[in-house]
Amino acid sequence: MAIEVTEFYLLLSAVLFTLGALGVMIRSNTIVMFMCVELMLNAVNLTLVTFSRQFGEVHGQVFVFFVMAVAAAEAAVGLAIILAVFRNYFSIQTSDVHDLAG
Amino acid sequence: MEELIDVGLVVLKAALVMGAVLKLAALVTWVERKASALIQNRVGANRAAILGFDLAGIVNTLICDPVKALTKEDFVPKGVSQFMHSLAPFMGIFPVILSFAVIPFGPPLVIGDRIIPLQVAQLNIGVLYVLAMGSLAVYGTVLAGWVSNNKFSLLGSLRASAQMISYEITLGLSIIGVLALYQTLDFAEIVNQQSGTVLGFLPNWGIFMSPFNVIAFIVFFVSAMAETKRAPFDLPESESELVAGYFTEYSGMKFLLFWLGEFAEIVVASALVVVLFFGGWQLPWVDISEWGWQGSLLGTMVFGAKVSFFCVLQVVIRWSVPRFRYDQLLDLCWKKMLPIALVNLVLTVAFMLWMDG
Amino acid sequence: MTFAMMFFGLLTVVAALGVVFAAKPLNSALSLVATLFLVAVHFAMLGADFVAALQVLIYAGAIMVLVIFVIMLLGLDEASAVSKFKVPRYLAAVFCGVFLGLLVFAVSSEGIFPVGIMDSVAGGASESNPGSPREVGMVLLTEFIFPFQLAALLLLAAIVGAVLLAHEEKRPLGKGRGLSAMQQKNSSEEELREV
Amino acid sequence: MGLLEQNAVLALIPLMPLVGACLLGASLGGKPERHWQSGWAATIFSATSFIAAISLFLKIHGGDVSSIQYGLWQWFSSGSLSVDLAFRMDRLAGVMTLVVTGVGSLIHLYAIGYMDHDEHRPRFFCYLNLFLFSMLLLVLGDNLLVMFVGWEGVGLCSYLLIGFWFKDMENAKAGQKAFVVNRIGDAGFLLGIFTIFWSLGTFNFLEIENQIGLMPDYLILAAALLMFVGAIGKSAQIPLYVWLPDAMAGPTPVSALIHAATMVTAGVYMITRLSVLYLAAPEALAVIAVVGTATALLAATVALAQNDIKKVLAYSTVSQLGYMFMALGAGAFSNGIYHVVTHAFFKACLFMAAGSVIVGCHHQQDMRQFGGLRKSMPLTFIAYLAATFAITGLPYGSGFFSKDAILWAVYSKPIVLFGTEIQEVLWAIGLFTAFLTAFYMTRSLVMTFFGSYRGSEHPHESPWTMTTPILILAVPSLFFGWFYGEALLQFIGQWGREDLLVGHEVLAANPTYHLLEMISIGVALSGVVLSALVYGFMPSIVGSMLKAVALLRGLHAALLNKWWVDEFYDAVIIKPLRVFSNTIFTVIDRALIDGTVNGTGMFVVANAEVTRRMHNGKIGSYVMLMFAGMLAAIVFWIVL
Repeated sequence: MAIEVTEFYLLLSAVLFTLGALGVMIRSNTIVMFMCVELMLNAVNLTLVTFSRQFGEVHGQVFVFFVMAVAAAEAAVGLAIILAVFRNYFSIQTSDVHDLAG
Repeated sequence: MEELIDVGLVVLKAALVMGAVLKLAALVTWVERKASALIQNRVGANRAAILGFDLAGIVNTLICDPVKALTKEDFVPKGVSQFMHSLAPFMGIFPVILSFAVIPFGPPLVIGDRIIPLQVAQLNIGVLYVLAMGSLAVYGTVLAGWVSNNKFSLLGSLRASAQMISYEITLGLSIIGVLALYQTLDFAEIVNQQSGTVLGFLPNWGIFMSPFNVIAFIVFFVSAMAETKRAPFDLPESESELVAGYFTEYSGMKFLLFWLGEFAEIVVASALVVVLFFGGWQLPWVDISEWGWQGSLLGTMVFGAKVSFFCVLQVVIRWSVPRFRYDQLLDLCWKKMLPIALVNLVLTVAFMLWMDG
Repeated sequence: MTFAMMFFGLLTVVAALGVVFAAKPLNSALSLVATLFLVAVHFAMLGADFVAALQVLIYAGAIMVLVIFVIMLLGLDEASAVSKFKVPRYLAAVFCGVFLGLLVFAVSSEGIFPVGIMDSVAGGASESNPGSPREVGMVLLTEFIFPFQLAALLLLAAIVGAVLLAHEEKRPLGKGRGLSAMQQKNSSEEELREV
Repeated sequence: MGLLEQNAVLALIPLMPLVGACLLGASLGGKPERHWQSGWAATIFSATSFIAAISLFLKIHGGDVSSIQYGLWQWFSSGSLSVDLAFRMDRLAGVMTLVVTGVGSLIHLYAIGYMDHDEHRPRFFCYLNLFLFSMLLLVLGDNLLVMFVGWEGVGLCSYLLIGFWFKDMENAKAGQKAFVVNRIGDAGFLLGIFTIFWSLGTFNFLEIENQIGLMPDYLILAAALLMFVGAIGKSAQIPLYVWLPDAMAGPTPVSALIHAATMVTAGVYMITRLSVLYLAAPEALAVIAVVGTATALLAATVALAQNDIKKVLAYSTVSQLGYMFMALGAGAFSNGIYHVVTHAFFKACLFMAAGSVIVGCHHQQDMRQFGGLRKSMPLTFIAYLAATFAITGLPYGSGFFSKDAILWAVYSKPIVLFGTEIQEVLWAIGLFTAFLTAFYMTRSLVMTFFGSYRGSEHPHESPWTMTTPILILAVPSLFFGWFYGEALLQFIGQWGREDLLVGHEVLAANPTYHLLEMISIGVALSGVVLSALVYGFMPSIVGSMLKAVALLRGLHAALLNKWWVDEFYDAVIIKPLRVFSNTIFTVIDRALIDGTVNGTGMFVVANAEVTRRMHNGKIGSYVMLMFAGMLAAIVFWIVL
């Protein structure tokens, strides 16, 4: 029973993570890319909580807490960057922001 | 069989609470109209009557208004998603009602050997749960403003999102000290701890537990009022500036849902204040938890009375205080309430350490 | 593995698909809100009550509001599911497929990996997950007090950085597709400080 | 706790000059009208050091303790190697410390007067104090590494001070020459240190002394010879002596302090410090004796023909250092140190007197421009006379005792090189050198102070800050050997040869000794008289003789040009080295290394021209590449 639950959630988080990665790769809207990264983070969080349950330890959840803190910081800075980018390029499409193209 | 009874009881309690909250919210609308009339020295809702009885306007607000709203045209602006447009009011009221699930409204009811807690769900993270639901409430507002495709609505929802997120901080921070005193996040446990007296004569309510809890109460109450987006914090929907803010483009029952959600929020805020600071269903100086089903009944009534009091108080405040300017609103939150809440937290913890020796 | 888990798991995957494939950013965002909420439900089902509450409070309640706020502020709800550049999407899909396959094999420990994940966790200690605020808080504020403080510092730095980045110099805003410049500036800064 | 404090004073001895150097260094760029303070400050710091040294020396001299040790801290530690920054003062180090700080303080005082009106005085005194610190580190260090730091420190200070007036290209070149030549010696010294450490695993002197028996003979010989290379460089022996005469480009106090009294004797001190090592390698001792003797003779001959008063003294110093190495080579280390001490007195005195003359004659150094200065500079004359008396080895001057002891030590010990006993040859050469010494010193005395003044500027006596140190040093120059020579030899007897420790009276009873002493006195006396006759009464005879005899003319030219050693080095070493370096530069540096470097750059540029197309500015593709890399890593891990 326990193993099955763990396995199920690991698979679920694998799917979520892959979807997030796919989104980052194929979307060109920075905000959507940002959200896909959040999705990946959540997949990892799910894994952490699953293992936390499997081992009966609370450390995994503590780690999730820190991931959330980092995600919050990331959101603040990332969105501020998106704002700044928009202010300069009037767009947040990655296709429009390519000054560093080789 | 036992499980079935359990599930049935939960469903029953949920239905009961939901109905009660909605009824209470509707009642508050009546109170609002009558109280505002009283304050402004006019008569208030008195047109509709059944057999000549207008029941002081109850007929008008509780029967005629919903009927009118239901029969009105449900107007959706051009070029917006019908689905989103309909989703918004639901997302507004949904978390509000959900958050009532963890509020205990009476002492546990004992029937035979079955103990039925008068609370839909006893969570060990009750307080966090309510806060989380409160943070979800913003989506209805934001979504409504966005799908209205209307500058006034958009402005209103932008204002609302900033305001609600900001005041959520103080809402949460103000009660950390209190929660430290309770040492739990479980509402039932919190209410249980508020029996008896303190200093021999004061009821052992949250507000009397520490000299600084008055500060916490004021900050919490103000923040909760700001969360309900009502005057003096009604910037998102200020009629004189933004027509009706984020629900300008809503009509009929959807509009009523927003309206209802707002009043339900008042009820939730009042219930939270009561549970956290004013003893929940506890009657001062008397321990009613040992009284059996009579105690449960009495406790529920006490709780209702207390909640009603704070609902009325909010309505009175709403009609007495003028609206803030937007920068004043955020200043109040970030530059006054937040520091006060933090100082209060430090003071409360210091008090706890002092009490422990 | 209960029926509820399956049901909510399926919902989660559907919501995540919505995040990735929704044409409009706002729909993506709302899908993500749903996903996050559902993940919180999973957390709760796994016994991690505290983390579940935090998930809703922080992710759904704060971060996503911010995202939606920015979307609304910039008026960016143009449908643009596909990159204008011809990034070979099928290649990305192949990568992701391979990756997912690897992960699935890893989880089901079919002998591809040197150490199967499930083999290594099979001897897990208990099935009850200690996830109440008291338990998590106890560990957080004792064993992890230093990282905890560091996280606080990180957030402070993020706030300052966000304000600095979002702070607008005294020059005219572009053809603001959202709202008037003053309004945006005022609220956006206050908004970002929240996180 | 008295002992502890006493020991802490030991650290104070090198520390005071360091503090002085730091303070003076920090005051660089101060107001010119305050510059006069710098000299006094430096003098006070070195005098404090001297007083501290006396207090500790009395402790040892009284026999309370045989040595004083004080460790500051662990310098570094690596594996089994652990080196402490520690000091140790035994009898030998005590004597050296007293000489260094005592003579050093006097020279500081002298420099106040000498460097008056120089606009860079603070820098000068900063270097001077820094030198004192390095020298004390060298003397007091309780292990080879601390000594090496001091060794390099004095080299550095020597370089800085020789080139003190670096605006003159000649001075800067002289400084560089000293530095480069010293580096050759230092390399040998360092290799010697490595050899010892490799074999014994320690740098500590005491441990080296205790464990020397564990060292295989060939390593002992190698270490001894390598260390001797260091001594050759530092103490200006053949073939590395060429820097010392050029070093006279520095200010005269520097010549007196560094290039006469202290630094150049560091080699002697070092070999004495490691006497156990050298006693175990008689072949090395023989080499030292031969090198010392050869140096003494060569330098003395060159000194005969020099006209620059400082050059005369410089070659005289090289020659005297040769004597010291003769003593070391004969295994009479204490006699070497004895000569170091007396030499410090009279040579410092001579240099300072010469400096006084130079200042008095308005920076004229050519002896042909002097003459009759005894009237205008009586105090300087007295001191120069006394010091000359001492160095010529006339009876009962301090040089007489120390030099005769060396000659006797050489004569009385069989020195075997390649199976031949050569001690008598060495003795004879030493004796001849003594004659030469008497000759050229008297020559310089006569040319400077007697006769009539030949210069154009009006000479004048120097200020008291200059004459006082000279006169003070003149006293031990005359009387040190007479009163304290025996005591000193007994005091540091553990580094001496037992057969020499019996005392002067016992030795005098030996007829051979007596005879040799008489010969020595006669030789010295004849040198003085001959020189005085030639230069005092018949100055023209030299010129006419040179004209008359072609052989003498050639010899004189050779001497005047220092046997063309510098030219020889230039042709044999420097020029080929230049050519070789140039070849290396064009072939290896330009073509190979530069080509590689530039080629790398061009390769990167060419590469980037291709790979930059990967940076297309599309974040999605970056992410995809990253993801692909991650996948590749995972697959690689699995396949592994």
